Formats: sequence, structure tokens, C-alpha cells
Amino acid sequence: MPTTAIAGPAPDPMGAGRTLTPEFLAPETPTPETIAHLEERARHVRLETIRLIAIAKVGHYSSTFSCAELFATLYYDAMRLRHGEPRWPDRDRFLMGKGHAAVGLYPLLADWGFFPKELLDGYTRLGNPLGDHPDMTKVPGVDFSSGSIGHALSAGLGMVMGGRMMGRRFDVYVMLGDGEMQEGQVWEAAMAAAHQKAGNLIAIVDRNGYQLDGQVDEVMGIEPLADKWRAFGWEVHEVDGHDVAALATLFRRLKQDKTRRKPACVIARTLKGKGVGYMEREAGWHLGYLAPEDEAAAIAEIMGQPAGSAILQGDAQ
Amino acid sequence: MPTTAIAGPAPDPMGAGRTLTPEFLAPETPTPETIAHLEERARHVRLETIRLIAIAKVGHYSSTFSCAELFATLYYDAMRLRHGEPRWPDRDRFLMGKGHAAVGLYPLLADWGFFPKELLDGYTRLGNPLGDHPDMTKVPGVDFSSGSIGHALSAGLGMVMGGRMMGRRFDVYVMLGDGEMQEGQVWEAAMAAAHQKAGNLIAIVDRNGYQLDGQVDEVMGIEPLADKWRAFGWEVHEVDGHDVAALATLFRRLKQDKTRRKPACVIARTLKGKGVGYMEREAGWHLGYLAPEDEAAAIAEIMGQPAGSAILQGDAQ
Amino acid sequence: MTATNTLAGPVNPGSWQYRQLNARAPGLSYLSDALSALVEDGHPVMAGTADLQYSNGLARFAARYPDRFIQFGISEQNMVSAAAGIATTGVMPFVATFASFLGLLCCEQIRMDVAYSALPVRLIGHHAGIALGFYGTSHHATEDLAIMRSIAGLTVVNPADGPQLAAAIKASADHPEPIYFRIGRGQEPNVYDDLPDFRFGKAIEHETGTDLTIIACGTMVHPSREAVRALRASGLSVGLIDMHTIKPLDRDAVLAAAERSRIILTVEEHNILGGLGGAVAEVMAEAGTKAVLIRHGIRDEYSLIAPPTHLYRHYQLDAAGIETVVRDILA
Amino acid sequence: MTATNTLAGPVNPGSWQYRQLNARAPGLSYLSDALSALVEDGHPVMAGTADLQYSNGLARFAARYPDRFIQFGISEQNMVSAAAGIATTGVMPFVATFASFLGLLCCEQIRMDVAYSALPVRLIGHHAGIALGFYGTSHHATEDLAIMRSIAGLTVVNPADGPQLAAAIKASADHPEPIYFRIGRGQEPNVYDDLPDFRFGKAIEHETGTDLTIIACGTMVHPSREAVRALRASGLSVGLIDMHTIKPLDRDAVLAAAERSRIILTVEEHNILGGLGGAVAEVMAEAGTKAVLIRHGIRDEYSLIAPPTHLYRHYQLDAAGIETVVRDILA
Ligand SMILES: Cc1ncc(C[n+]2csc(CCOP(=O)(O)OP(=O)(O)O)c2C)c(N)n1
Ligand SMILES: Cc1ncc(C[n+]2csc(CCOP(=O)(O)OP(=O)(O)O)c2C)c(N)n1
Ligand SMILES: [Mg+2]
Ligand SMILES: [Mg+2]
Repeated sequence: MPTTAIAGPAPDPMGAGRTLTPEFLAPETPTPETIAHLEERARHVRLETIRLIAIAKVGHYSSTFSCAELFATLYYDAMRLRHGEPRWPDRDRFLMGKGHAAVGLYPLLADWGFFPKELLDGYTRLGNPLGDHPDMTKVPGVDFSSGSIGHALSAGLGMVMGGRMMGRRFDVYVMLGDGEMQEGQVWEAAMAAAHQKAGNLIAIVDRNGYQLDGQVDEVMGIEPLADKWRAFGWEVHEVDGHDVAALATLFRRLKQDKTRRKPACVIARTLKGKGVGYMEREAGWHLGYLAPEDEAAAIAEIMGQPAGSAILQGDAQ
Repeated sequence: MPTTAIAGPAPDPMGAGRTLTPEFLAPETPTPETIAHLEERARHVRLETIRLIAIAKVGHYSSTFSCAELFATLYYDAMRLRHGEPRWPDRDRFLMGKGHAAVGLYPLLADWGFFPKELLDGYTRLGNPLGDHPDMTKVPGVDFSSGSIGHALSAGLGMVMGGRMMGRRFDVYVMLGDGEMQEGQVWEAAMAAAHQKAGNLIAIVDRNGYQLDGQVDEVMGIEPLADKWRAFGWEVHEVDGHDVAALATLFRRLKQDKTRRKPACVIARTLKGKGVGYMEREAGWHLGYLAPEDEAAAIAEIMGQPAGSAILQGDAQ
Repeated sequence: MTATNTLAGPVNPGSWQYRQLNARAPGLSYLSDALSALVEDGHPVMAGTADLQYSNGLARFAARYPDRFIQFGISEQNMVSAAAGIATTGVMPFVATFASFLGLLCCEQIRMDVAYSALPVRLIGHHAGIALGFYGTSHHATEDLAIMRSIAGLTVVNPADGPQLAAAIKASADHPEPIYFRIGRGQEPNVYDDLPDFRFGKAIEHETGTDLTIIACGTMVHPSREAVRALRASGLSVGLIDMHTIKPLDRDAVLAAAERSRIILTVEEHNILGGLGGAVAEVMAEAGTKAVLIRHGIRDEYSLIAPPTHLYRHYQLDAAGIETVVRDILA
Repeated sequence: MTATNTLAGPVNPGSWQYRQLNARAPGLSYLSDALSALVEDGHPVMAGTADLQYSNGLARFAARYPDRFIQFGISEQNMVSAAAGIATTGVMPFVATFASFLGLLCCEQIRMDVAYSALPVRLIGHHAGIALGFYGTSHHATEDLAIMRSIAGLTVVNPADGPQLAAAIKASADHPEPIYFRIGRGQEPNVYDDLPDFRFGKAIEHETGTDLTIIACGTMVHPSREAVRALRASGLSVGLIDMHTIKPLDRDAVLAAAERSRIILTVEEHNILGGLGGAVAEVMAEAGTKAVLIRHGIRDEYSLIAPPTHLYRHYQLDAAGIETVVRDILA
């Protein structure tokens, strides 16, 4: 794959004064074409999320928006997959501790030919396999079922151990919510993964700052998060979770580093609701529903247009 | 309480090259009389442990021996208790994550007049309240039932929160095993305690290096342990868990520091089986039984006599 | 207020987000209001949840009594064990989360720290059964009654609606045992008026019948009542019992019904193994009643996903479905 | 070897420590040996435990196949979820810990990651019931059958002894569903000879009788058999069924016994609510059998503490106790 060096630290779109560490500027950076493609795929995730939630009439908008770039980068750059072969034994695995963002994953699995795209249109309808949380027994391409927050890292570790015994080498990516850090089982798994030197296990924390009841720091503070993972024996990387170039670079490096004996934790700084202004500012959009007019405005904003007049009709809530 | 300054760092009986930090040498140090008393009480714990296990015909020798000085210092120096009043609402609380060491606690509770000493003689017999693990519904003075490793820190935090609401100020001491660090619920509680600024919650880790199946580092490594607690928002103190002077000094300081807003974790470096040579060297004595002759030799060793001839009759196992 | 572009939110009345849940599920108010009433009566109540204060409506209680509310974040097990610790200090803790997490994830903490320790903790498992529809199995709880019923020293209550929940919470102030309350999603129609009579362990007989008696609990009482009305209107002698307390079970009510009716039909939003049906089966088999038992509910399988009402229809757990089940039995 | 003072250990044959458990509980070998046999037959077996390799005897398997053994430390929930992950790769994982921790603490992980995910994980809950005597309630499991039975898609087996466990493990190689094996402490006398016939869901009839049939499971089969011998010797017509599979339950065996006998007595080292007694009650009540059911076991209470054999005597769960229970019933 051709590589292009990035000239300097990428600007931090979150404006929090963070800069990307040199690691993210290493040779293995994606081309502008790749970057554009990943950005387009992230937009696709957001648009499909809106479309599918409109069918269900309730869904997890902002949880999915915060990890759209993560989904895109993993499924179109980082992971080794085979089109149409969801059960290829040597594929990389992807698990979601935050299974409630599955609505953003399904379109990508359909795109990979793991199931017919038409299934998406029946999202959450009786008899359809696609629910709010992913079910591995029903949905080809879902590597593990979830919905009960906190199990996924353990299951991912199990895949590493099983792969080791079966003599297969694949990487296992586990995406976790930042609220999920409060579940004890995550730390059981973290400790065990370090003990087992699970170098091919990669945890990704979607550090969007919010959980159901509000700001993570107010509900149940989890900082200093990087110190926690380090103290549990992990190699820690912090990255802007909406910068596909930085993400792709980091995941490529992690994949290439075959000598790593520690599992790696990627703390992805994100915005919950990223892409739709009012969602970025209102925790409640973890779960909700957009009536058609509001949906149109959200779509317009995601497509890069200034938010439409519908939003200006009345007071903000 | 009169105080005596210790001249210099106390020698480290574990010979591991550790020295006590200046904190332990602060003014509030116990008198030589107190030290002698605490040491005598720790011996009492060990001797009673041996006596009671002989009744049960199986028990946790080495788990109890490692925390004998902790028991003694807590119950005869650190904790605020009232003789004969196990339910005094303002008493300090003591909980055991490692409930399997309760055999060493019962004699102290009897000593405090919480129940008749004669009950000890029926340890584990049908109808007697004293079992291998402590049961708060049966044994006056037991502040919380345990046996399932990992719950105690949560329950202790609950006591802090309840006391706060009821306007009572007491300290809550929770003794945890080092193997117990592997239970995720411990970290849930640790995170929550820091979030709740539970300054009157004190966790004590009996860092004896062994769990049931062997060395903690081999079974499931927990280091760097102090870093873990710190990353979870706790103030951490490391201390020689067999040095009653150091322990008493530390616990006194922790009690006096009413400004602390962080919970405090005391990592007590101990020897599993401390006091009986072969137990210190053989992990199997977590659970076992000593026939009368071996028991006599163990008692002799604890009493400070060189181990008797019984031990030399045959081969070591 | 002048809305700027970036601050503006949705404006259409059909749009809603999580914090507005209470408006969409009015039944959510009962829990908070019943707890507030206890506080007003001078009881040392404390409430807690695990990152679900809008789902169970405790946000309402928290706003009113911030010092009596504890937010545990996503750590249900810590919450239950901590509630037990809280209870040792004389406080009366109520902790709430989805029934799937309370009744299953915290099952061992409930046994050890709450029930075996005999501490008066009140556990509220909400959105029980298949109420969370297309959230799927992780969020369904069709095992919790069986699990909680196996735990000694625990009272297990499955109120039919908000008013009965409120009555049960009021009654709990004098109840010495820990209690597991199993409730729905706050969108169920009410069966009872405000604060109906409530006694732990005392079933409520709505109708008596000789052909068949339905024994229902929780969310199934309302559709069962609708079904019974229709069945009686067409001349069938069908009885109905609201078995709100699953443990201790009202044996006398079961035996009286089994004496009177040829058939007992249990209806529950739960696996037909081990829950209400299982509890009634134990009484009937031991008494050797002449009546036979039929259990209606989730037939030992993982529910499909779909919106809740679609699932109730699919599994014949709505009024029409229950009516059909009874007609088929009596045909 | 010349023993020096500090290195010397106990020398008296009566003294023993944890690592010597296998010698004291010979039944502990069956698990490891059965797994080793699977390995030898070419099955991709992996075993794991949570800091209890001497308690369940897996140390023996670990010594033989270190690469097929995973030590999880004291983190049972991580173990169960990881086992599910392992199973996705084609490996057949067996994970073991005390039944109290497996069946209760890990209940939600078992439902979500194992049963709902339909992964062929094998769960071994050992020292079930009150086998851990004076370790007390934390280590007792008198709820696990009720809990596991409520979980869809899980096979629940309670072998009577080591040989039957070995036979069930052998049979499990071709069993598509996840399995919960509930076993004792490895000190039970054997009921069967080496590798007896075993079919999941097919009960074993030891004796038939018209007065009463005992349906027992697990550790209660042996004392029940002793009791039945004595009862029959004194002229009573008492049958005995080993109901090793609690789920799926052998309905036909229950109904045949209920047809033949006036009374069915279930005997289990478990709460009489929801477990074997509950499962049999469901079948009997639904069939409307003429026979009545009596459930013997732990009567919905927390066991006293005492050495196990004292407890079995106290709760009438030994041969003499079961015999007395039957005589009292038939008196
Ligand atoms: C064990 C468990 N408890 C509670 C829930 C309910 N729940 C769903 S999403 C959520 C908040 C998740 O927050 P976070 O992990 O930060 O994920 P985000 O959506 O912000 O990415 C909660 C509490 C759950 N799914 N599982
Ligand atoms: C939840 C749980 N799992 C397993 C056990 C069995 N068990 C009893 S003691 C022990 C080892 C404890 O080791 P550690 O915490 O280091 O305590 P120590 O005895 O060394 O002080 C284990 C695994 C238990 N009691 N609880
Ligand atoms: Mg979040
Ligand atoms: Mg230890």
C-alpha cells in the first residue's frame, strides 16, 4: 500500500490542546484517497444510522456517531477480512462492548457481502435478524453477541487464546464505551490479557465523555484512564477518534508490530453525537428519535451543509 | 495516648531490602508496651487458629498467619470499638474480602466480649455460629458476611455512604487478599469509592504473594499493584504487614487525617504462613490439616522456640 | 430564546430524546413518587441506580432528594453489594436497574449480601420480560423470577401496574425481608386505581370460574383481564387471579382455584420453566389437585426481536393472544 | 533427604495440605481423566479454572496438557465469557469452579455469552449443594439447578458419580448445546462402574415400585439407592430413578413413574424450589397425574454449617434420612 508522510501534527479538531504523538506521523500513513474514502464511509455510517433508526423509531444516535470514524477505519483499512466470507477462520475479529452502536456496524457488514443489503430495510422488525444489539447467531459477520456492557473484552481475550491453540494468527479488536470502564469485568479481562501477553488484542475506548445518565466524569469518574490501562499492563495510545488519517496510521502500526507482547489500548477521543451539532451538546441523544423534518436537517448537517432552516423554526430544547 | 519516637527505620523482617517510609516514623508511634501487646495478640491469633482448625480438621492456616499482625493492630490499636457492644452504631467497621481467614478473627471478637469465648470451642460444629467464613447474622461482631471473594469493598463503601446519610462518622476497614485483586468487583468498588470521596474507607491488601493455586504472579499477575490503586484514585501506603509498630503508626495517622478526601489503600507486604517455617515456603498450606504432633511443633515455633524434633523425624514433603 | 445554528435542537413534536422518557412512559413516575412518599413519612430511604435514572424514572426522585440518591454508574454488582452495606447502617436502600442485569448479573450478590445477610434491601428490576423488544436478549429478563425464587429469604413481587407497585413499596416499609420487585417499562395500562390494597403473599381474585382460572402476574394481569372479560361475555366460566407475590406464593389461592376450576392457566412474561408457572406447578403437584396446569409464557427460548407490542402479539401475550390460548384450550 | 529445621514440613501421615487434595478425594480424578480421554480421541479440548485447580482436580489435566490449560485466577466471570470466545474458534472449552460461583456469580455470562450465543462451552460446577459444609452459604449452591434450568438452550446435567460424569463428558463430544455439569466434591461413593451408558435426557431406572418412586439426582442417587434397598427389603414397593439430566427432563420417565406409583419423591441436594422437584412438578401438574409429589431437599433456607456428613444427616439427605422420610410418608 502506498504511503504518504503527513507534514506535521494534525490539528486537533476537538480544540482541547492535544496534539498527536509522533507515532501517528510514522511512514505508514494512508493516502489522501484512502482518507477521503474512510471519511465517506464514516458519513455513510451516520446516514445509515439515521435511516435505520427511522425504521425502529428509537435508537442510539450519538453513541454511533462518536465511533463512525472508528468503524470506517477498522472495516475499510485496519482489519483483514474477505468479502462474502464472514466465517473465514483467519479473519480479524471485531467485538463491541458498546453493542448499542451496532446500527452503525450493520451497513458495513452488508457492504462486505456478509448478508444481503435488503435486510437493513427491516431493521428491528419482527423476524429480521438485525436488532439494537448484535446477535452472532442471527447476523453473519457479527463476531460476538453483545448488549450487556462489560463482557466483550473477555470474549475477545478468549478468541486470542483459542486462536493461539488452533495455531491461527488474527487480530482481535474490541470497542468499548467509556462508561463501560465502570464494569469490573473489563478489568478482570484487562488483567488477564496482560498476563496472557495477548499482543494481538486491541481494545479501543470510545472516549466520548458521556454515558446514559450524563457526563462520565459526573456519573462515575474514570480518569486517569490511560494510567489505569498502563497499570493493568497495557500499551496505551491516545488518538483523535474522528481523524481517520491518525486512526489508520495508528492501527496500521499496531498491526505491523508483531513483536508486541502487551495488549494495546487505543483511547480514542471523540465527541458523542459527532456530526450533528445539537447532539454533540446534549447528552440525551444517546437514545431518541428524530421526526422526519429533524432527520432531514441532521442529514443535511452530516452531508456538510449548514444546518437547515427547520432547526431555526423554534427554541432549542 | 503517649507516643514514643522510633529511632530509625525499623528493620525489615522480610529481608527484601525494603525500608519503611518516613510516614511510619511520625510522632504518633506506639509505645514499646503497646508493641509488645500487639505482638502477643498476633501470636494469640496464630495459636487460636491452630487450636480451632484442629476442631474443624481442615482450615486456612497460612492465609490467617499472614494477617495476624493486621488483625491485632486493627482490633487492639486502630479501631474504635466498645467492649460488649458489637452493634454500637458509631463503631469502626471491619470487613473481610478474604473471609476464609475468619478463624483468626473470632478469638478477637470473643475477647471484645461480643460473644462468649466458649463458642470458639465448637468452631464449625453443627449448630455453632462460627464457620470457615464469617456470618453476620449469626456472629455478633462480624460486620459483614463474606466468603465469596470480591464483594467486601463494595459493602464497605455502602457502609460509608449509609453512615454519611445517617450523619455518623466511623472508619471502615476492608481487608482484601492479593488474589482478590483479580475480581472485577473490587475495581468497580475502588472506582466508586474514589468518586464518592470516601476518605473514611481504608482498604488493606494482604500482599502475601500466594493464592490458592500458587504464586499470585504466576496464577494471574497483579503488579504494579500500587499503580493500579493510584490510577483508581486512591492514596496508597506500603508497609511491612508483620511490623506491628509500623502498622499501628500508619493506621493512627490515617485515622487522624480527617482532611483526606481520597480513600486509602494499605498494601501490607506479608508472608503467607508467617510464623511456621515450612508454611512460609509451601503454598499448599492455604488449606490443610495438622495432625497433633505437627501441630505441637508449629505451636512451638510460633511461641518462639526452635521447631521441635517432631519435624525432624522424617523427610520434608 | 434565540436559537443559533449550532445550539439548536430538534423542534418537531415527534422528536424526543432520552431525558424526555418520563413524558413518554408515564408509569415511570410511580417508583419515584412512592419513594418520595416514604421519605415524607419519615423513612430513611435512599435510592440508587446504575446509569439508568431516566429509564426507571429515578431522575425524578434524584431531583427532589439529591442527597438521598446515589449514582453507581455501570457497575450493577457494586451497586447491590453497596446497597447491602448501606442497609447495615439503618438506611432503607432501593436500587434499580434493568431486570436482566439485576436479576441475572447480580444474582450472586443478591444471594450473598442481601438475602443470606438478611438485609432489608429493595431491588427494583424494571423492563422485565421482553419489554425491551428489539434491544434483544441481553436486555430481556425471562429468567429472573425463577432465579430470584430459588434464593431463600427473598420476597419476590411482580406488581401488575404502577399503582400496585406504589402500594407494594408503601407496604414494604414494614416488611422485614429483602424484596425483589419486578416491573415493566412504565407504558402498561393500569389495572388498579391509586394505592390499591396490597398484602405481600395475598393474591387478588378478580373473577372466579369453573372452566378455567388464569393465574397471571405483572404485566400479564391487564391483558388477562381483558381476555377474561371477552371470554366471560361469550359464556365461558373463566376466573382470574393476580398473583403479584411470586414468593411466598399464596398457596391457598392456588388450591382454591384448582378446587373450583378444571384447568389452571398461568400467564407470565417469563420462561414457562421455573417462574410463576413453576411455582404454581409445585403447589398443585404436591397437593395432587384434580385440576391440570397449563403454562403460558415464553416457551424456553430466546425471544425474537421486534417492538414490544409486536412481540406480545407474536407470543400471544396480549389480550387477543391470551383469549385465543384459552379458547383453544377449552375448545 | 535430610530435613533442615526451616525447610521441614509435617511428617505425620494425618497432616495434609491443599495440593494433596487429590489423594483425599479420589473422585477428583474423573474430570481430568475424562478430558484427557477426549484429547486422546482428537478433540480440541481446552480446560480452565479460576484458582481452584486442586479443588476440582484439573491440576492433573494441567500437568499432562499444560498448553491446553488456562488459569484464570479469581475472575470467574472473565473465565466464562472468555470460554465463549474460545469456543468461537473451534476449541471445546471446559471451565470449572465451585458451583456457587459458576451457577450464581456467572449466571448472566452463561446466559448471554454461552447459551444465547449457542456456543459449545462446557461448565463444570463442582462442590454443588452443601458439599462445602462449614464453608457456609457463600460456598453452597442450592440454587444453581433452578437458575441454570431457567436459561434457554442450556443442557443441565447432575451426574451421580465420577464414572457417570466421565460418561457424560465423553457423550458431550457430540452434543451441540452448551452444558452445565453439576458435580460433588469427589468423595462420594460410586453408583456406577466405569463409563456406564449415558444419554443426555434419558433417565436411568434402578427399581420400579408402586408405593413410591424416588427421583433423585447427583449426589443423592447413592444414598437414595441405599435407602431403597432397605425399604424394599422390608417389603415396601419403592422405585428409584436417577434423573441425571435436569434439562431436558425425561418427561416419559416421570410420567411412567407417576402412572405406576402413588407418590413421587424427588431427592436433591438443592432447594426444593425450582430445581429437580420443580422440574418434576411442572411435568406432573401439566399431565394431571394421579400420583402426588413430595419434594425432599433443602427447604428454602440457608443451611447450617457443619462438616458435610453432619449436614447430610441433619437434613436427612443421607441413606438413613431418606429412608426415614419415605417411611414417614408411607406410614
Ligand atoms: C451491563 C449493562 N448495564 C447497563 C446497560 C444499559 N446501557 C446501555 S448504553 C449505556 C451507557 C453506555 O455508555 P458508554 O459505555 O459510555 O457508551 P457510549 O454510548 O457513550 O459510547 C447503558 C448504561 C447495558 N447495556 N449493560
Ligand atoms: C469468588 C470466589 N472465588 C473463589 C473462591 C475460592 N477461594 C478461597 S480462598 C482463595 C484464594 C484467595 O487468595 P488471596 O486473595 O490471595 O487470599 P490469601 O488467602 O492469600 O490471603 C480462593 C480462590 C472464593 N472464596 N470466592
Ligand atoms: Mg460514552
Ligand atoms: Mg494471597
